[in-house]
Amino acid sequence: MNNHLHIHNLTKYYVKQLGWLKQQRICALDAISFTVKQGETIAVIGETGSGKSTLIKLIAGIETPHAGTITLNGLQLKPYDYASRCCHIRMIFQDGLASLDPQRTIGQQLLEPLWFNTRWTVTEQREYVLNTLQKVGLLPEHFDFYPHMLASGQLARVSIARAILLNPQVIVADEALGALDPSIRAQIINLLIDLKEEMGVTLVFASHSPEIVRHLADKILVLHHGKMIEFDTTTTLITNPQQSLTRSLLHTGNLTI
Amino acid sequence: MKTPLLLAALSLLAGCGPLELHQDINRDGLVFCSEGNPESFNPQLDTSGTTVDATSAQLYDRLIEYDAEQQTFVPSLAHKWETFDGGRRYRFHLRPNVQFHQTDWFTPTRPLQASDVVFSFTRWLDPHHDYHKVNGGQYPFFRASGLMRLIERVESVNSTTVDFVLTRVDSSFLANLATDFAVILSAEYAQQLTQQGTPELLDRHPIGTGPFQFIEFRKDLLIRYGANANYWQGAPAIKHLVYSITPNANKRMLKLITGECDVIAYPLVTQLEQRDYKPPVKVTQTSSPNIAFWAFNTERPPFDQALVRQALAHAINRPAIVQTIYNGQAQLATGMLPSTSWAYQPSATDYPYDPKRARELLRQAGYPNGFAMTIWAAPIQRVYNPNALRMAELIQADLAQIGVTASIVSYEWNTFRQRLARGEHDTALVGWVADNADPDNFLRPTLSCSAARSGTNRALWCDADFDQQLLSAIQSTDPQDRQRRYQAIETYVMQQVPLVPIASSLRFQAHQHNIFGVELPPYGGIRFVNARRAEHVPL
Amino acid sequence: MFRYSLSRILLFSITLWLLSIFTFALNYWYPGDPLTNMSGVVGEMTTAYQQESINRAMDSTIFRQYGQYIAHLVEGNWGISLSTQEPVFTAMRHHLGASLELIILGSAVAIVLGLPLGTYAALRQRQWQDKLIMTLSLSTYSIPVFWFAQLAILLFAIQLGWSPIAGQIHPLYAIETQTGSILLDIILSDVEYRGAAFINALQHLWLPTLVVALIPLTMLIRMIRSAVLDTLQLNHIKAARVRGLSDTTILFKHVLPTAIQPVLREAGLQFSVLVTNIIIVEVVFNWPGLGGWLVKSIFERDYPVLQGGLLCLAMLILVANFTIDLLHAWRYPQTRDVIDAD
Amino acid sequence: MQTKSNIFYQFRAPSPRQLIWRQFNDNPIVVTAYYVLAIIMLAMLFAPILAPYSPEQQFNDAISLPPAWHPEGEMRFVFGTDDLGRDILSRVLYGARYSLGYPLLATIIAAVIGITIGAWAGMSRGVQSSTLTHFLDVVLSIPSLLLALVIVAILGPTLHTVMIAITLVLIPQFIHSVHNAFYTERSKEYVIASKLNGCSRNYLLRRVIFPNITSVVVIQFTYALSTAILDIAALGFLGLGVQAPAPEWGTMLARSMEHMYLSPWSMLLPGVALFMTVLTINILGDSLHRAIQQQDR
Repeated sequence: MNNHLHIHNLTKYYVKQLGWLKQQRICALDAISFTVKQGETIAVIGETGSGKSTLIKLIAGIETPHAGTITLNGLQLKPYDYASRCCHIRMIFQDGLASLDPQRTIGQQLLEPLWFNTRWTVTEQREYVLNTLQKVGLLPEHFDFYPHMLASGQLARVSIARAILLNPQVIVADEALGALDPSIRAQIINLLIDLKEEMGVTLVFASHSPEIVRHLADKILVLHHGKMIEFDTTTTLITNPQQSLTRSLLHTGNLTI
Repeated sequence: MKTPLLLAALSLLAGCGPLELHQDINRDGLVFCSEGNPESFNPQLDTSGTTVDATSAQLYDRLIEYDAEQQTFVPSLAHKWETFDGGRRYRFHLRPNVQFHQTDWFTPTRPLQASDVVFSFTRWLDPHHDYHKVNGGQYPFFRASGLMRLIERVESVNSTTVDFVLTRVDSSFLANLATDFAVILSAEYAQQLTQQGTPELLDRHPIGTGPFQFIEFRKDLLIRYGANANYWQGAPAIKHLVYSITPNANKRMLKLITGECDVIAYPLVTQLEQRDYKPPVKVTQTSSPNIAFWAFNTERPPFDQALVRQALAHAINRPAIVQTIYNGQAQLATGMLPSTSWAYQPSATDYPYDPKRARELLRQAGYPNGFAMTIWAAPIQRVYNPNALRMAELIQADLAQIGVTASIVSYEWNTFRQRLARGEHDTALVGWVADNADPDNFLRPTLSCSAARSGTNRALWCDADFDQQLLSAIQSTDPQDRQRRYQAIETYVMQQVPLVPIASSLRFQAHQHNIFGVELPPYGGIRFVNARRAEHVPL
Repeated sequence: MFRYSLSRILLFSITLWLLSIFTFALNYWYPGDPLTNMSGVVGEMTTAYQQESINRAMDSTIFRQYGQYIAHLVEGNWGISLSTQEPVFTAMRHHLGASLELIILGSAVAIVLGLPLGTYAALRQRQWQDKLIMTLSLSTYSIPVFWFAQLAILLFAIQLGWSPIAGQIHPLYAIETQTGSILLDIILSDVEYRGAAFINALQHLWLPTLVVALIPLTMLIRMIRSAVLDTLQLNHIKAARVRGLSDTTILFKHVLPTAIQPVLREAGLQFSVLVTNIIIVEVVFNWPGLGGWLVKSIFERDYPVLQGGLLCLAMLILVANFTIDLLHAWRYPQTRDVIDAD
Repeated sequence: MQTKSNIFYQFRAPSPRQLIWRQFNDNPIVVTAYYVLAIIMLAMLFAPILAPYSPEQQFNDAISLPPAWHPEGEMRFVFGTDDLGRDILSRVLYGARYSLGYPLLATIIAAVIGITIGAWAGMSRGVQSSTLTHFLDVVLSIPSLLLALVIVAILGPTLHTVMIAITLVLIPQFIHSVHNAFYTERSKEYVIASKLNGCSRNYLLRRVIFPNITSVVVIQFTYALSTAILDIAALGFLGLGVQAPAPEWGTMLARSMEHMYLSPWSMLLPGVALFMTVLTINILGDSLHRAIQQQDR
């Protein structure tokens, strides 16, 4: 299916109050349009403050755009309509600990999306969560664990488990792997690749790390001050970038974390 | 660890300092800790003991005085008087050269004259007088005592002679003139105030002829008087007289012990007697014609039924009240008249403590399950009742036994009296201090119809039969006949019980050992004119 | 700073406005006649009442009545007392002076004692001195003020005789009331016994001041302790230590200035606790201040006085908070930016 | 504290709240406070069984009797009698209802109302400007006792009025703290994650956010309770609270002031009872606060 995820003219700005009536608009995203095919992996790169996070949040539905539309399979997604959006688009959070409720066990939180979006019985839901835990490389015991008892790698796996629970078509991630140790990061990247293969899911992620981008992405989207300055396949951009910024972003090596 | 350090510093502060200077100030001053704010600075306007204590004997003089020991009338502002027309006209000759107070706001240009006397009396006699309506226009004593109807007119014969013309012959006239309420004001001052357009100051910044003159009044805090250097009997020994207003009886007592007060009103005598004090405190007692009672508002149901009132009278344990509240320093009342009165006879009808009988009476009256009511209790002590609130609690507990739910109501003293006068209460714990020795003075101001109108009849009881009996009793001249008649009245009152008499108490006053000459006249008030502080008193 | 002050002033005015609406509405909620409650004029038939009714637009809309109410307030015409017939505003000024005297002296004592004690506790963290100070402060914080005041009177005034029982000064000292604050009045007066009067006033003053200071003191100790502990963790303090500065220098030059900042802010919000205590202490010590005046007016059903006392106390708290806010922003500019950024 | 070694042998791991509770229980002072409060509560509930006499029974033969250990005291009145011959111990036991029970009730009502409004305000958009927060700050700086006094002045001093006044006065405090807590909590990532899970608003409110602000609510509750107790006692002390003959502690203290010199013991028991109650509540609130702070570190 072509035009799987279509983003058109997406705009977002923040307002800064500068006095009683004076306001200044700070543009975070300026009329971004692009299209993603099913199963593709898109990396969003750019300097700090270029609007990477905003783009991811807009697609995930955390924030609402001031203009523009997001269309999935020809169906326009409405803001605030979490119930229908969450079956198609899921997000992997950057900070595993902060994105989990400290007061409830992993299992309880993983049951949550199923509880609201399926009509399965409790045992079925529980079974499915246990399966998913195994799928992301965790043990069934972890079902009864509290977030603070897990290591960062395990937390990342929980985040991934939560993202894939509802078999979404698109998964978005914002610096999901940035904070992990290199060894664990490798494991998680491999896990993501495996899952992608298995589920045929579209992945849109923002990252600082050129290695991850090169390793994972099919296409790269380069943002600069809220504007899309380049969008092409990874190979094209690595070998023949049009902008000097792209080059520097993709070749800074390990300096950015 | 902080406290001792601080205390050391502060005690140092308290210890040193020019104490001689403090003693200087102390020497010619006197602090009287009184129990409340006066309602006004003119006793014409108010009968409350607090107002009388604060004003009558200090700021003002009367035409004549009553000497309780000799039982005669003695000259005061009038140095002699005579009667004409068979006792319907009294002529008073005024003392010459009596000066009014000279203050910041008034300088008298002339001594006391007949016009001052005329002004002082016509103010309340004549409803059309310019000053009649000023500051409320209520003259409760004169209305309740019948003086308003007794005096036909007051005339000045010349500048030193005044004539009083009466409507009928009445032997109580002189006694009433000698009371604390018949004070003489300055007509010149009134004139000055009228010109200034501030007539209400007449009773707030008072001018009189008395031994002390007004300096300042700070509500809830103090009244400050200075000696009147030109007093016609000679300036008083005390130069500064301060009333420190301390409504809490216990605080008054403590202030006496710590030396903050020189004289206190209504001491808790029983408590004082239980302890020895470093600075010796002296307690004096005088007999006082007073009665504490529990008045029912007979205009309100169910208290309009005599049965209910009788039931409540039976319900309360009066001997226990006398024991607890007065510590036995009072006499259980059997009627309105105290045992010291010449007309006294124990009444035939009495109400012993009998809850069973009370319940039975209530059932007959149609309240088998009781009812709810309020007991109004004075917030401060009076001569007749050292602690009305406590008494109310005792009564509350007694009433609970017969199924009557009582709640206690109390306001600040002046508010309390105003509301009582408006009849907002169900029942009230109040009392009466007689202004003279006549038995009539116990009954007429507290229970007659005219007293119900003027607001001193707390039972709001108006019984034509009773009024008639009272009138015939006062018109009788034979003492034995009068005594019989008063007994009949007492019995009638006790049958109807518009109020339950509780006790009559002694009057006490406590002062520092080195204070002499504070006088408590038996019929109310307190006099500081002869008070002095002795320098060295052997302990 | 200017923009910050402006926004604070706006907020302050809005609060005052709401307060005035509240007190205006109270006149209608109290039992009795609204006009009497507002102005203290009694007797519906009298000319004074009718004149006042016209002045205050009582037959007009509620909005005009409110307008007149505000106009009267601003003019200083707060009605007359029902019990003394004296203007509320004049009486209020004297009572305010007496209350302010206690408040200022109490806060001063609290600061003078609280600052070193709190700092000391922080420096001796988890040692017995710290534990003692903290236990004491938690216990005193829980003492009901009226009970404590009674105990203090019993001990200092009656048993030891170090202090009189109540009042501002011995009543024989004829000090004219000008400000209401007794010490100021003595200084302003022209009586010959000023020295003796001043000492006598101090003897009366120290005990209520101490009682008033107690609760703010314990709060201050706790606040300063935790603020100092937090500050000691900061990097620039560690850096100063590494640089080899002496402990005293670090404490006075670096730790305390930083630690005061959150305390100042908290202290403003705790001002109301002080005022609560003032109300009770004034009643217990017969202090002629706003609190005792207000409580008495409730007993006397003297609504104009009650209104005056309420308005004055509330405004006192608002002004204090406002001042502390501005002071805080002036001293610590970074707060302004934080608030601006909201 | 998170490294409890036996964690894997347990059937269920302790939740963070349980951890706070455990740490809380490690402190002997807290445990003491806890038991003292429990004893006071029990004394309040079982006052009719424990009290030797009725609180209103007057013994005419035993007016102002000192406590039993005093040479003049009698064994039948352990803590002495008051000026009407009523047993002080019985009065203090019964008085706990007025001085602890009613404040507790007022606080619970205020908490329910305040939390509901606070949660609503915290969840709805628009009611979140900093101006509102500052404004609420300012309004709350008016002392609760002053507001209670005004309400009593309007409605007259009865038990009902005092209850209404105290409840009304406490509500804004709950709104304020709950609103603030909600406001900070709802922008946290785990709430967003739950939102993205498609949870209903109700679920989000009750099951996701609320368990995380319980500690704030509990601290606020202890604070409000001690305020309520002191305010009711202060009103009673000023004579504007619960009326006689109810044995409310503040009223008893006001009364004892009248006998301060001759019978100082009459201010002992009610004062100590009031002090202990407030102290234990403050200790519990304070330690809870500290336990949470420590966990956050």
